[in-house]
Amino acid sequence: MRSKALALGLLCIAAAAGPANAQPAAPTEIKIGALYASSGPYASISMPVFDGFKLWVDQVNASGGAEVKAFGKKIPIKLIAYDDQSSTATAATLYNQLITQDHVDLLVADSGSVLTSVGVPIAKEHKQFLFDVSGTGAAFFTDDNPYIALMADPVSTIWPHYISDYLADEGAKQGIKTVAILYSTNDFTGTQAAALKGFFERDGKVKVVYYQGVPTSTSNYTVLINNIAALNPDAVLELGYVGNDIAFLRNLQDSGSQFRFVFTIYAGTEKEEIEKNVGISAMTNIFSYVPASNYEYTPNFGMNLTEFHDAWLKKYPVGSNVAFGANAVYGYMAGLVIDRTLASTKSLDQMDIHDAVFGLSGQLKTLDSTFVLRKDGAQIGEVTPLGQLQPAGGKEELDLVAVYPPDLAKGKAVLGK
Amino acid sequence: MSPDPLLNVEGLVKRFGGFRALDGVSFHLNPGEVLGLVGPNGSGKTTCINVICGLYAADGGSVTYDGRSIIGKKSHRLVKAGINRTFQSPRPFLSLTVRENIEVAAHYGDPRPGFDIDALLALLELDRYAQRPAAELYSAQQKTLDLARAMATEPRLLLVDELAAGLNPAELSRMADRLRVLADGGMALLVVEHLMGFIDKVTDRVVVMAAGKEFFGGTLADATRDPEVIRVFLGGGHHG
Amino acid sequence: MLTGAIVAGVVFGLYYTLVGLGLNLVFGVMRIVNLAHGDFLMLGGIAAWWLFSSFGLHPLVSALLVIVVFVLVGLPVYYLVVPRLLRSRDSEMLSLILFFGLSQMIEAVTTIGLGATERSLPPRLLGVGPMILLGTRLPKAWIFSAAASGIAVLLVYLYLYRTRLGTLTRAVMVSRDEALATGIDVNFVSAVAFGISIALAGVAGVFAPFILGSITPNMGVAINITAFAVIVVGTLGNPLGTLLGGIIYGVSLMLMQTYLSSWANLLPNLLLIAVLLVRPEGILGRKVRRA
Amino acid sequence: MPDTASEARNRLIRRVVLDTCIAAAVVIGMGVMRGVYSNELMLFNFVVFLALAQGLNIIYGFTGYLPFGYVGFYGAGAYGFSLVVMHLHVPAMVGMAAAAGAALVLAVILLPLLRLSGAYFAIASMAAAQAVYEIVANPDLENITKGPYGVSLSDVFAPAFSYYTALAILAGTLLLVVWLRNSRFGMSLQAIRDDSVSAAMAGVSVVRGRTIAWLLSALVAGLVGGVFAWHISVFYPDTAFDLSVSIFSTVFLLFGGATTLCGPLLGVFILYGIYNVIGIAVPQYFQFTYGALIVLLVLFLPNGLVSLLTSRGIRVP
Repeated sequence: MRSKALALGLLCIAAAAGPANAQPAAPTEIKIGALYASSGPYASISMPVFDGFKLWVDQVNASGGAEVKAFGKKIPIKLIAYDDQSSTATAATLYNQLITQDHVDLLVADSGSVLTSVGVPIAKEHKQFLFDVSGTGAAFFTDDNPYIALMADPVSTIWPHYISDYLADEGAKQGIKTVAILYSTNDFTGTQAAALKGFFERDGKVKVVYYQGVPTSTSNYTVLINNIAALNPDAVLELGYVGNDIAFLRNLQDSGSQFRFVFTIYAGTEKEEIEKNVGISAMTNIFSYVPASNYEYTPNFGMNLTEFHDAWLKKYPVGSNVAFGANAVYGYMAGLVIDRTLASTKSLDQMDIHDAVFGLSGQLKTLDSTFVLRKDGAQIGEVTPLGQLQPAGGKEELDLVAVYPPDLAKGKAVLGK
Repeated sequence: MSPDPLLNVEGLVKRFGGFRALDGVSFHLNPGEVLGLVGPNGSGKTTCINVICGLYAADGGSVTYDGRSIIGKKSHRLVKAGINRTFQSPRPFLSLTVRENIEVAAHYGDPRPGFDIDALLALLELDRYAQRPAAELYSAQQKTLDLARAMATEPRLLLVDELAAGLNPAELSRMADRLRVLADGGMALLVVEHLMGFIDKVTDRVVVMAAGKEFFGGTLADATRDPEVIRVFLGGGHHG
Repeated sequence: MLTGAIVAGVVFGLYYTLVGLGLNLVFGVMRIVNLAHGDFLMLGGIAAWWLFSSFGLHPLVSALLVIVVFVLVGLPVYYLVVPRLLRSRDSEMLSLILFFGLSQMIEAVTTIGLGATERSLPPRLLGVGPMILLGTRLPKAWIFSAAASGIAVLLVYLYLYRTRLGTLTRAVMVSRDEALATGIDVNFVSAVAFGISIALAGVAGVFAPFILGSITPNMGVAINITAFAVIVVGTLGNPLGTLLGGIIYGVSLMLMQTYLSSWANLLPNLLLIAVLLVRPEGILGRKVRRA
Repeated sequence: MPDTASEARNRLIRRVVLDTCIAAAVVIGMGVMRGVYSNELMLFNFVVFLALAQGLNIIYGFTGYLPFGYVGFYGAGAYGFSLVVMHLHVPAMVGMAAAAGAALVLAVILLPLLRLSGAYFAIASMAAAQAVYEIVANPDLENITKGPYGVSLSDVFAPAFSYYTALAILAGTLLLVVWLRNSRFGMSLQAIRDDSVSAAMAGVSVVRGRTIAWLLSALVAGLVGGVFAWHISVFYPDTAFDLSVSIFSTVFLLFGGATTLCGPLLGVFILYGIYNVIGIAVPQYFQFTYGALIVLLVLFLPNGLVSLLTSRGIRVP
């Protein structure tokens, strides 16, 4: 009661002080706080995200600023970004710094679950809305926390369902009966593996004959591949980070073992980087997710993939040490969400921002497909079609061709003998 | 010979790998007596001290102190029971002050209540350096500090390992006097030493060792006339 | 599966012998722990990547070049740091900290210069496809790396036991003070050993893309722990014991991967602790326990 | 000038008063700062490292053992806290007791490591911390530890309460160090560090002294780990067992100067202060600067900042 009275009083004073219907004075800039990791284990996913995000910021500022509905004009963006160097302790301090010292209007998390995790309770505690770019940890999204939404990456359990759908549907028809799942024991790949195992068991079409976790730091798979080969499964799914996939694909080729269906996450998601490291031949006919960086969605806002890739290459020419890939798209995508949020939010109040972000759900279509939020903030709209790295017209090139589900497919899957 | 010696060493054996550093040494020591342990380098004198004070575990034989076996007892327990030692090269606590060096020993070494640290420092002429870190002392002063640290635990048996080495004649003579005073007060001393003059001045009796065994016991004067002793010292190629 | 794991383990372990060999040589001669060893390994890998991508140099050629350059780099690093370090009160302990600092510097410079992404060499350079060894299919690159490791061990053996400088090196390993007293130029002998050690790390780095998949600036720390486990198991200070340490490590890792895969990373740690506690002198060595 | 027992006693009293005042100033200062400066987590991290550097001081400064794996106790504390809070739904204070218990149990298990010397001990303790991490983070134990998927403790989240608890832990740790610096027991530990054989010959039980120091040191890290888990409430095993926790604490301790009360405090305030100022401004060069600082420190100032004074015969509290 008292606070209401107080607020009313303040309103009266404000009304008396200024013109009757005036908005609060428009700020000279919109402060966006962000973290990135320039070194350490998460640098290789964090830097492309950050560079993608910066690309958006520069573009917006070049056009005179972001359209902010609350003030009815364009306001330049000031990006306050700190380097957490992949350390969660540092990241926690820096999230706090952005909120309490820099008083940023919008807070963007570092990429990946580990560096996002420490920001979640801090943002909630300070009632600051967190734009979670790609921290997919299931524990982040709870109904009692309105201060978070996942921008670009779907939650881990959503990712893999097209794999199991494909194998249970097309695969089973073509005689795939057994599957081996080898995963790295971390939040991201572990949850996907567990989800996949659940799907296979639920569908009952394909039998899981091998299900093993290995430490994320595993750098050689020769014996593991030999062990899997001894069980003679039709399909092999290896779920790991970039380094794992590089080692796995190299070892798989070296081992000479053949499986009818082989899946890795990053063969497609970070196709350029994997290609540089394992070569074309080790990747031919490997299945993978088709990330937004390899699939032309039709956006209703922002650049499409080709335009974005061109803009990227202009800003970060080849040789500038930043790999183009899905993470770059995610960073840009987070910018697009922020762009639309500012264009629709009633004020910079964090709950209004929450409402504005959730208001975009189902409406916003970008180069990263449709943005849909579950009510706890988890991303469920972005889809990850199953793709296959098939030889392109020229011999020395691979195309990541979406092969499943049928409505998104651009080609047909080729199963090994 | 007094009926019950303070220390009785019987057939003591200590091996390092295949090497028998002590090969069945036997001797005894009475309260108030100073026993010299002499022999060429490598004859096992220091090893003998190290076993008695609990630094090394014996591989055979017996050591009784005050009528009880002390084989296998930890060093700090033996210190509390009244056995202490000095080292060939002094080993004070370099980062502590002289006074603190003594305080540690006086606190943990269980001397009688009311033990007077200041008196001990004055007695050994260390009082002037009491507040200096031990690291700043000269070698001779550090040796004195070593002795003071041992004395702060009020030992009944003191094992003295080559105290004389590195001291000048004046310091040497003062050290000898101090050890005699201690013995006259009832302390038993086992003195390992190369300097025969020092041994002569301090000891009542000597045990001569070679190759981990004792082979002579008696006064130093007798020892110097013993042909076997002469052969060992001169023929062994090592000279003390 | 059992024979497969053992055969693969021996071959894989031979590579880890190469990884640990230099670290152990430095420890044997200088009684210091080079915590930047893994970072020199990383630099070797980066060098091979750069030489290949810029000049198309084959990694086996790069390996020879790396040896020469790294020995030359090792000498000044030694003279800048080690003699002063060895004069300090607790050089063994301080070396851990000092070289950790160096490792941070190397990682930082590499990250600033090259970014944090994975780098590798095309697998085809060392031959594609498997080789059959005792019924087990192994990558050709493994065989190459194991062979390189074998050659390195042989050369280190020949150096230590068949050359004058090697004899002096062994004298320094037995006792630095006595070697100094007999008039040996201990610093020069040690500097050469340090250079050789860095070169061995560099060569291991050249093969790293083929064994470990890729090279990243921050890979050093993990390599160090494993390398330390290998040399402790195979006797610290005895470079040739590293052969045994590497093989034991390789075989047990492969057995773990086969039968208890998610626990495989526990292995180097447990092996290290167990050996230190049960037999701190290593399988071949002398006592290091505190009195 | 001869030094007598009564002078020594007076000097001791003066020292204890001075040391306690310094400790109190730090604790009160950090308490007041919370009201002045709003980046609470940065302050909290300061408190964490102040306590950890002193905890490490207990074992390294006073006994000469440098555990590279000190973070193992911190992680054990964090998970001790989290496990009882998650599974038994007990209040946070019970969790803190569990944190202390977990660290102590780990310390007892690792007691045999004290038989190792110097670098062997340092590396073995690091391997031990890694081993604990591998166990905690193993997905096979997901039902117990949540494996690699991280811990969420939103039920007990209480930033203010946990901050003051951390301050209390810091206060206790500082008093512990004051006691060690001025007590016979602390003196006996330094005696052991200087020369364990001589220490035994002074009647000091070497094993007992080292064991107590080891347990106290582990207890501090365990409590700090527990309060960290409480304060931060969402974390992954990588966070709780981050090796840089050990490394930072070690560098702070060495930079300031071990065995003193002020050394580690200076180390944290100066270096972590620089880290937070420069680290934010020019991060890419920070790791390099830090590494270079470590190298120069070891080469030119191995006994830390305080040795600039102590080497001139001036006692630093």
